[in-house]
Amino acid sequence: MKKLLDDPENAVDDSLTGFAAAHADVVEVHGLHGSGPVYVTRAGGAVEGKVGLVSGGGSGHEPLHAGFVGDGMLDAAVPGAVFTSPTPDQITPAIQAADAGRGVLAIVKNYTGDILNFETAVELAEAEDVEVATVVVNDDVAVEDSLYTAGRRGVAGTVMVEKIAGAAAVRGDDLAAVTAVAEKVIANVRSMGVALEACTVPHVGKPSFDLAEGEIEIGIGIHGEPGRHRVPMASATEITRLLVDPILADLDLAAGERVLLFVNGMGGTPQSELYVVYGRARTLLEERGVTVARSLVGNYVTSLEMQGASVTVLRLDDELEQLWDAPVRTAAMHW
Amino acid sequence: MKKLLDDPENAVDDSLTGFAAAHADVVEVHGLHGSGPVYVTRAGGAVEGKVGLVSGGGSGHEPLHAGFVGDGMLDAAVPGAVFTSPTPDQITPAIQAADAGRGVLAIVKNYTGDILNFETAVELAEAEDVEVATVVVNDDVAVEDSLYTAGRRGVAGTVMVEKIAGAAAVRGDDLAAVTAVAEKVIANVRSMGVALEACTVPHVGKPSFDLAEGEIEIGIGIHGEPGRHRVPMASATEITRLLVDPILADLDLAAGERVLLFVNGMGGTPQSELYVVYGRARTLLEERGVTVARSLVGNYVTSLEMQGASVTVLRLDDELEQLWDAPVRTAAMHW
Amino acid sequence: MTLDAAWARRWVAQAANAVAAAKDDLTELDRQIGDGDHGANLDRGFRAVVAKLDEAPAPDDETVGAVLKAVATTLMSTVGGAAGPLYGTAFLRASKVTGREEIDSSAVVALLEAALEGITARGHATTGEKTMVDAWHPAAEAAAAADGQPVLAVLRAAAAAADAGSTATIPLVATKGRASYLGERSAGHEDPGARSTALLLAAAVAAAEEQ
Amino acid sequence: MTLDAAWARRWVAQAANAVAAAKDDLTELDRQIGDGDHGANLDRGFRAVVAKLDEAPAPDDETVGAVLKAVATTLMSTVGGAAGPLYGTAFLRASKVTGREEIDSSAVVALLEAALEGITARGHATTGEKTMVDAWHPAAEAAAAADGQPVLAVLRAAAAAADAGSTATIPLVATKGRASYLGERSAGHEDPGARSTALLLAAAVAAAEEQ
Ligand SMILES: Nc1ncnc2c1ncn2[C@@H]1O[C@H](COP(=O)(O)OP(=O)(O)O)[C@@H](O)[C@H]1O
Ligand SMILES: Nc1ncnc2c1ncn2[C@@H]1O[C@H](COP(=O)(O)OP(=O)(O)O)[C@@H](O)[C@H]1O
Ligand SMILES: [Mg+2]
Ligand SMILES: [Mg+2]
Ligand SMILES: [Mg+2]
Ligand SMILES: [Mg+2]
Repeated sequence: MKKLLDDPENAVDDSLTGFAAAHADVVEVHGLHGSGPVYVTRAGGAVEGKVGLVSGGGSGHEPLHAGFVGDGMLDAAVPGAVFTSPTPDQITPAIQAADAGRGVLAIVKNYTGDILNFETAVELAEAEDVEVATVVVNDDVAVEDSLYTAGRRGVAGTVMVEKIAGAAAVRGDDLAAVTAVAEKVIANVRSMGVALEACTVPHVGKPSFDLAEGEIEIGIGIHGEPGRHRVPMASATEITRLLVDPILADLDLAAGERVLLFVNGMGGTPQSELYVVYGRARTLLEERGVTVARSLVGNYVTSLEMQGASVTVLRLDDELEQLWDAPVRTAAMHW
Repeated sequence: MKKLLDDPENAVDDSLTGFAAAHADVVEVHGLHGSGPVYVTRAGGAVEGKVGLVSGGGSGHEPLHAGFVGDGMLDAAVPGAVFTSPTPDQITPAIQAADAGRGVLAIVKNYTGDILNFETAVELAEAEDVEVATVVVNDDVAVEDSLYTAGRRGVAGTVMVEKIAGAAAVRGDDLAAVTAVAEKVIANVRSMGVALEACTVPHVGKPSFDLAEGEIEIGIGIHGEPGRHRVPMASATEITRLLVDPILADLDLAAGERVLLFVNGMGGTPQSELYVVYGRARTLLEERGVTVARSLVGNYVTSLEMQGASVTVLRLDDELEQLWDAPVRTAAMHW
Repeated sequence: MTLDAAWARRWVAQAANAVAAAKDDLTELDRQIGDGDHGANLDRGFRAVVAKLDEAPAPDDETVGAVLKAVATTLMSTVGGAAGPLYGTAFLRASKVTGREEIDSSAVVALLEAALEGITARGHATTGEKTMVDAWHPAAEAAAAADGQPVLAVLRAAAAAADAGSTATIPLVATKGRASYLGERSAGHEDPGARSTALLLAAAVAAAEEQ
Repeated sequence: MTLDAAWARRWVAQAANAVAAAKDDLTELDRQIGDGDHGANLDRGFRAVVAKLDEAPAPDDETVGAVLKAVATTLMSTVGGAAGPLYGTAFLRASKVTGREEIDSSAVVALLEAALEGITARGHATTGEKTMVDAWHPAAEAAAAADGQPVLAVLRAAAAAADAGSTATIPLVATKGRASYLGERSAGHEDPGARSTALLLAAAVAAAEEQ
């Protein structure tokens, strides 16, 4: 394992220290270096008159979530240890910091650990008289959704939920309305990912799974877990089809519909390859008569230095388009 | 080699096709798929009354240069084959397309191939009555600058030259003035890089150099060339010092000066590690009494999926700060 | 023989040692079917628990429940992931039925049943889903079956059942927790949370044997 | 014996075959001390040259110079990198001194000298800097020394000198081109451009031998 780190145990703290210094105009990082539980808020604190937005999860997915704290998106983010949900004593103060009196929406990715820790944290925040609503993002079509399983995972579609709900909050929506917008995004966003190479968690020191030279993992999550199945290495066109087909099957898009197409890099794949996948995915959508009205390509929800990508499709309507286009000013997303 | 590509020979074309589709509001890609020599211009063409800016070089450094075409930065970019300078028949039409009558500045990274191909292209453009000035970026302190060598390479500091000269052109500067601003940036920007793992050129199919498990390359360029020397793997703090010390020695910064600190990822290193390096580099600068007034952290000048990073320091003055802060709207840089 | 707060503290110390020793093994189990952090998470948590308990000297009238409550809150705020809230809740519920200075074998049964109830209340898993429930459930059952026997025998029965329950997760297909994402590919691997449960109960036995 | 445009076309064909066959070797040389694209770049270029020359039938009065000019412009617009403009200029200069239907041994000497001058005018390298100049320079010198002998002998002398010159780059420390960035680490490797020069001149010999 070769990484630009000092003590692997302090990797998250050291990285957040640099992040805080580089983006002091946008964010404030609390509780670093043992001075209390770690969480990140927008510089200047909660925005008067606006519903607050909080998200969080394990670290290692940068820029998610701290990179999305700022005007038009999140008010606070809670980074756990690498690939490990944060704890309630981090989440609760983040929720409190995000509250400006109109309540807080907690955006949680669907993992048992995230759900359980947010549940406790929300209870504690409510006990401090903060009104909290929770939405659970579960966009990963690799995982079958069933009453008898943990359900679909929350992956790259989380960016769309955070951006669009963030814009709804800026628009002045109340907590119920912001929550409804977030739920609309969740209902209409689906993702699927592939890994060409695994990643290595700093304090573990070896790859999260072992892939042979000619093999790839289809249907991976974002925590270095193995995927749904392993297939022989294939062309970008073939791999993209393996990602897009299940999304289309699940979203049931009709010709004439408009979508946002998001190709997300897992961290170690160059941009040039992401654009190849984007081009192929776009063609598959257009062959169905679907219009790609908005696009995003880049490393937004990563798994450390994993090589691979995911494709996310969000069904758009006028409202979602407008909220997507609304200004945003965070460390990692800016327009 | 596992890459998200179809035919490696078409990798650059396929990637540019996706890029063009994803960013049709910002750029136009010319000459793809054998319909002529390839180059990229801003959507809508040259801006009336503004000096044009053109840059180019081998592909594989994305988002450089095409990702920096747009308002406030480049008017055209010329992508060669992977790590191979583009040819004059690509560069000349790009220069012509960037010309709105006030002349064009060509920003060339200091490599024999880039210099030679731009030289010929500029001659041809001048024969078509375009006024052209050329600046050569040579920020890499890993390479000794001497009359008897090819001189220092142009690496990540190119982003600063393109951004700041681009803002000067928007400000209304004439060709001589834009050139002078670019030269000022070049005179004050220095970089140094490290590779933890090499990259693999698609049509070569094996790593550009071979590194043992415990070794890293210090003083690498951006074309997968080996570096100046190979050292044992070390901590982020130690590695950052190996990058920052030669920069400081060369830039001769005095206490009280203000700088822009840029930590650039080579493509395969996660953002979290870049922020660790950023934090360490910032500390080293601050220990000298230097103020970090502006920051940039991310993958801007890459070497495919190479693991590693470079540190760039630009000495600032009021003018450079203002030009850096000026609005920019490109695929890869936006504020 | 009854168990007192000193036993609870020894349990914690034994558990911390056992988790530290098994850290890499637990992580490797989690790497196979999860995200490879279970060992590191628990180790971080139990080191924090030991530090917390070492901070202040125990009051003379310390109860078993007070120790278990400190374990619970510390695990909740330091472990994260799924295991943090699950073990946290388990110890919290256990602390509520053991608010005495000395506990007998029936109280040990109640402790294990409360822990199990806490875990299923939070995680909504039942037996056979390849989770730590597959270790806690047989442990609580075996303890109940041994009720009335000496506490050491009750604990030993529980620990043995947890160990067997954990081993029995190997062929299962996970339907809860992160391993469930693997579907059929989760079969053939032992559940890390079930294994760590077996370690914790073995530590409880060792702590009682020292008495 | 003199050389005509048909020889020049056979030269191109032989060169293209030689480059295609040596593509991986040239790339490997460039990978050691450069950026690993020299083989691919030249192969792309010579395939384009062959295609260009195949496009239209040769006019009856085609000159050697006309063929070399087509080579020059095609290499310039398809090879890129350092080698594209350097080889392009070499062939362009060579074309200017060979604008005849038949060329004799003195013209071959002039061709090689013009090529060398083109390369040094563009690249500002002299001998001993570990570049293609270290193959072209001895080639032009050897040709001049053999001036007056039959053309085939002149070409053979040039090709042999280029080959030896290329081999002699191995111990050199590069001070021009991309290999110069390696400093001392560039010693111990053959320069890819010098090697490709030796291949091109060997192809010229083979094309003349066919006549
Ligand atoms: N719903 C659940 N009910 C009971 N136990 C669960 C549940 N989900 C996960 N677990 C347990 O948690 C263990 C994983 O813990 P850990 O690796 O620390 O958390 P994470 O899965 O968040 O990385 C699993 O091995 C399993 O025993
Ligand atoms: N200044 C120069 N003068 C002469 N030849 C040069 C010069 N610079 C580079 N070369 C030649 O070019 C070769 C490299 O060509 P190539 O790999 O195609 O270009 P690049 O270095 O741009 O990747 C070197 O091996 C060397 O022979
Ligand atoms: Mg985890
Ligand atoms: Mg090259
Ligand atoms: Mg885990
Ligand atoms: Mg080369």
